Amino acid sequence: MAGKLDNPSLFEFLLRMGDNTLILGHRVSEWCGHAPVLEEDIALANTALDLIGQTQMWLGLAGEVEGKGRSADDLAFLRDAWDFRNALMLELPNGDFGQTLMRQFLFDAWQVVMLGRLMQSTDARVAAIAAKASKEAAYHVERSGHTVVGLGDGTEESHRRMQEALDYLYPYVGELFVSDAIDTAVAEAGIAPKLETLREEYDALVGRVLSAATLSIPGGSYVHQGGRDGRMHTEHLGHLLSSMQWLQRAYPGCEW
Amino acid sequence: MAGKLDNPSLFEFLLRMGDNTLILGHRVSEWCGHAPVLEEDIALANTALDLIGQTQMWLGLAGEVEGKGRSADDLAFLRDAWDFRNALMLELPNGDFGQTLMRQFLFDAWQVVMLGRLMQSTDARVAAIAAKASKEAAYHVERSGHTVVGLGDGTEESHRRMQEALDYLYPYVGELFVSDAIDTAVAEAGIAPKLETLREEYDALVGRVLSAATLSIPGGSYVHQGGRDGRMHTEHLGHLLSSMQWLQRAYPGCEW
Amino acid sequence: MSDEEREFQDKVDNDIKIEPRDWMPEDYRRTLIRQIGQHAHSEVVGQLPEGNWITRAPTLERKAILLAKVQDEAGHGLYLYSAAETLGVSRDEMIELLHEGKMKYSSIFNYPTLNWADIGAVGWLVDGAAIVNQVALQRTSYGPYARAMVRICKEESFHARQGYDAFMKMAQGSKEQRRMAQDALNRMWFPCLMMFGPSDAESVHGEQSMAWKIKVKSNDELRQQYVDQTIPQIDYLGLDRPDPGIEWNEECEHYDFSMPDWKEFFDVIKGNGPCNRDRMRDRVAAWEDGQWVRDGLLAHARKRAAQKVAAE
Amino acid sequence: MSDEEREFQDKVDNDIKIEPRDWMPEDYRRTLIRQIGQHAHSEVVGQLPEGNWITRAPTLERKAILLAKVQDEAGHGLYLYSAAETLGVSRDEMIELLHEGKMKYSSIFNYPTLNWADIGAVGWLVDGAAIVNQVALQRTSYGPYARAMVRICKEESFHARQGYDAFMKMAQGSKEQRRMAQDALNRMWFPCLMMFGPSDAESVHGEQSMAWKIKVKSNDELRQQYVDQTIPQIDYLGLDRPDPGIEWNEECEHYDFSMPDWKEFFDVIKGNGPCNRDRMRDRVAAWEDGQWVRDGLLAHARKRAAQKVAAE
Repeated sequence: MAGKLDNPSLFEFLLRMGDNTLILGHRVSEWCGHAPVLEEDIALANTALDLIGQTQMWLGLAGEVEGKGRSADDLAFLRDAWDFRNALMLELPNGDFGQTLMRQFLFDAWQVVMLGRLMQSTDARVAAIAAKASKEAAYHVERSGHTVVGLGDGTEESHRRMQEALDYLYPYVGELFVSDAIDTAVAEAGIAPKLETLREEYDALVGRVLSAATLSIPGGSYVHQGGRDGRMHTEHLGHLLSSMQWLQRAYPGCEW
Repeated sequence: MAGKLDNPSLFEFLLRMGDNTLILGHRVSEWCGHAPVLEEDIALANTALDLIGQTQMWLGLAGEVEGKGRSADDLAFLRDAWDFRNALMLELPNGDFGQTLMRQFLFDAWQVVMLGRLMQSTDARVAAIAAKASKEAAYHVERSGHTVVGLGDGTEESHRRMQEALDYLYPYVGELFVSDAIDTAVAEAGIAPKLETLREEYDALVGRVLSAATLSIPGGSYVHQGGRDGRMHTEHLGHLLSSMQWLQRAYPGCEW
Repeated sequence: MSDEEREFQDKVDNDIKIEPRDWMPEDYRRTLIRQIGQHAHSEVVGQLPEGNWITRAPTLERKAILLAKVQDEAGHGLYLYSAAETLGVSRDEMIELLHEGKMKYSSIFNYPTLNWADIGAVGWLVDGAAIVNQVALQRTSYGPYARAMVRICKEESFHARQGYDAFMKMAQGSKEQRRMAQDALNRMWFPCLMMFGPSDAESVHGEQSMAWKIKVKSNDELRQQYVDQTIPQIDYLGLDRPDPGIEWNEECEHYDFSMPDWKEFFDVIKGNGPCNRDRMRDRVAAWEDGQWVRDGLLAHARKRAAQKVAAE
Repeated sequence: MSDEEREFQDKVDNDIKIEPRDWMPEDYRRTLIRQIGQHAHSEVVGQLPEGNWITRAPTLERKAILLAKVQDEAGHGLYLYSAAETLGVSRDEMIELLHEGKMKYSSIFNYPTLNWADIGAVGWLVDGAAIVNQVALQRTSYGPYARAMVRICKEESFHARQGYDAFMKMAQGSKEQRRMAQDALNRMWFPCLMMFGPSDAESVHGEQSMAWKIKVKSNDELRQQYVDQTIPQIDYLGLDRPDPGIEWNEECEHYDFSMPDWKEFFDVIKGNGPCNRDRMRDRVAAWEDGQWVRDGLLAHARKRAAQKVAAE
């Protein structure tokens, strides 16, 4: 089954998974020491840590599949913006704590559905990573969902801020459900689900939480795209990379 | 006269001059498109432009004096934080517009006094750069001083913000007047004035403007140091460099 | 048609400039305010995509060139606001309308600058497209606008040349630089074609504006002119053409080319471009954060004026 | 001395832990609150210099290790606030006192992290110094504090080993990495020596704290112990010693070393350290920006509780 797929497509798919966690992990790590309460500092560091761990697995496998001897670190620290394949939502600046948690929830919900399916992948390596990551994702979505509910159904101000965050972020969600040729090829090889098929479960989960949070999904059907295929990232990614990759760029070829 | 001085000391002196203008020019350029009024967008871009022009001259000469074939660009884009020799004040984040203009004024006033003396340098190359730069500095100090007066003696809020900016920045001013062995050597060779001798003229100029601005110089004698000798920069410089040097670090050896 | 209207149209037809104190139709005035204001806003918002790379300019010289360019653009904004003000609207009013989403700026600035070659492309392709528009507008019927265009065109041509020069360095540079150049060209091409507006068939304000010589050439004419001048430049750089539909048409002696995706164009205008939110958030924040500065300077100026009066 | 005081001191002298419900002198309580609170604040503020490099960690593994470390530190902050709360002060009260400048945190965090080797140095040298203090404090007389120390020491020792490992990579790496390591060592050395406080002769709280076993060893004893254990590690890395005054003293079987500049120490404590302003600005901003979050979560919890009561 998986044999029918050419390696470049699998490589691209793995980048999409790994860049999602890499970039979101980075954004979350920017919070270090600046959370509203100590318990959240711990939770955010923990989330970032899990995401970086998942990145090591996805990009590690990507490098293997590519077969050019690139390590997970090479892929993380030595590609420029156009070669990144994360969904746009994940590279947006953190905004306030509410926006950070709203994004986390919108992504965690996707991860938990996606990883659940990937555990059935015809590629055993993909299935194994998914199995490990899905435990973390289940914990993340519970926590971020809980916080979204608490803040959505909190004070007037916290409700307003969470609704604004949702309005801002929701047009970026659709990108996670649009299959292009790569996604289709990977789905046909049984390696991953067709992204469109995740939507129902996702909408149910997200709908449940947002409703408990007394928040409304904004109207409008426009979907921002361009991250997962690298066609057009936002201006924010380049700045993120200039921090993230600084040492590897300034002192190439060192061991750290 | 200048012959008595070893090149490394002259090199260090030139870095101190050039890094001041490089780093401040960079900070000012961060304002692009974000000033309170269009006229200030123009003025800030113009200031940054002049400072970058001065940087080209100072660091160009520094590279020449060093004699290792490093260009002004090499010095600007390929040194790490510890090799920078700018005064700490200039690498601090911009803060609000008031803080940016207050710093500009506190530096412009020093520049105008310093460059006036450097026009008498025994080193003709230094004197020539100073002559060119001092015209710009005279314009800058007039403009920034004018703005400091306008905002200091404006509304209650603008007064408060300017006083806060002054309180924050003033402990960094002293660094510009403390000679170390390098400064002393350069002064003894007649290349530059002894920094301590600038203080009287500086205090008179700054005192005049701050008094018109109805602002008070804060008490306390503590002086933040460590930038001009590179002993201890702030954490902000590294982040500034990760932006500024990104392309040269990521794509070494290219022509742009 | 009233006598006033007839007299006005006669002047326009005979290429006599309309000046601020002259009588003019209300719609002419409104259309001009919209058009000049939008142009002014574009200069201001246009600082942002370039500002995005000022802090990462790769050499001191490139940084200086870029700073000088954005300084010029802010200056263009000033001339244009002044030209619009001669029509009886203040700069602050126009800025407020922009921030409320009731006035527009050029949609091209809702596209991101993603690599350094984009900065060259903004000078070469974007300013290049602007110039095609603006050269035509030097003959526009409203005097202050026409004169602003003359001044602006000179500086813009300089920017376009500098942009092409910077872009050429990339196109003829390392493999990665060449890739940046091609990427920039591919991304910018269609948005630049959009700068001329929808096809004449669908253009809303076209006909009346032409009659009033607020507009001097049609959208499609200008677009064709731009394509014809730009393709040889692309070829000269040795880059791939950004549109497989581009081909020299012997018959009409123009390049054939594909139209941009007009759905995308209208999406961006409606606020769904890649950077609309960021651009407006930045501008509104700059304006709001700067309120205390404007208030402070104004209060000081008033104190000064009062002291002067008291001293007299 | 009252009976209560005598009984209390007897327990202390016999190494019987004082527990929250036991009687204790007001000064003992106050001193403990100050000391435990300061320690808790240090864990929280201590996230900032490390956070400064989390976004620039050079490999995924280093980033993960650093994230795990700051997570632990925030956890230590939690234990310690809890321990202090057993003395009748709330976490929020202590945070408020910190933000008003009425409580301190360890001065070491007022020094910047300027290169990547600093991150190794924070683990090795700073946590190393903290451990020397904390190992002694495992025997402190106040039960909750002593137990928190046991738990914290385990994790800190792990951090110190990881820090040394990261530092070794730098010391044994490229020329530039080695330079970073030496630079970090030189900058951090004296501030680390300051972590043990002024010389016993000048220490304000020393004697009474020793009698109460809030303090178990003197500042100078602890500092000497730290120097003695650290110099061989420096030598092993092949780095230059950061103080020319360091020399093995055969006679007393300890290293001689230079004292730090105590004027600098008191300057930093007074708020003039390189990062005091930044650290407090960051923490206060985090707290203030987070007010709506704490309020929102609290309001939600109350609604939930009310619903639960109503349902019963």
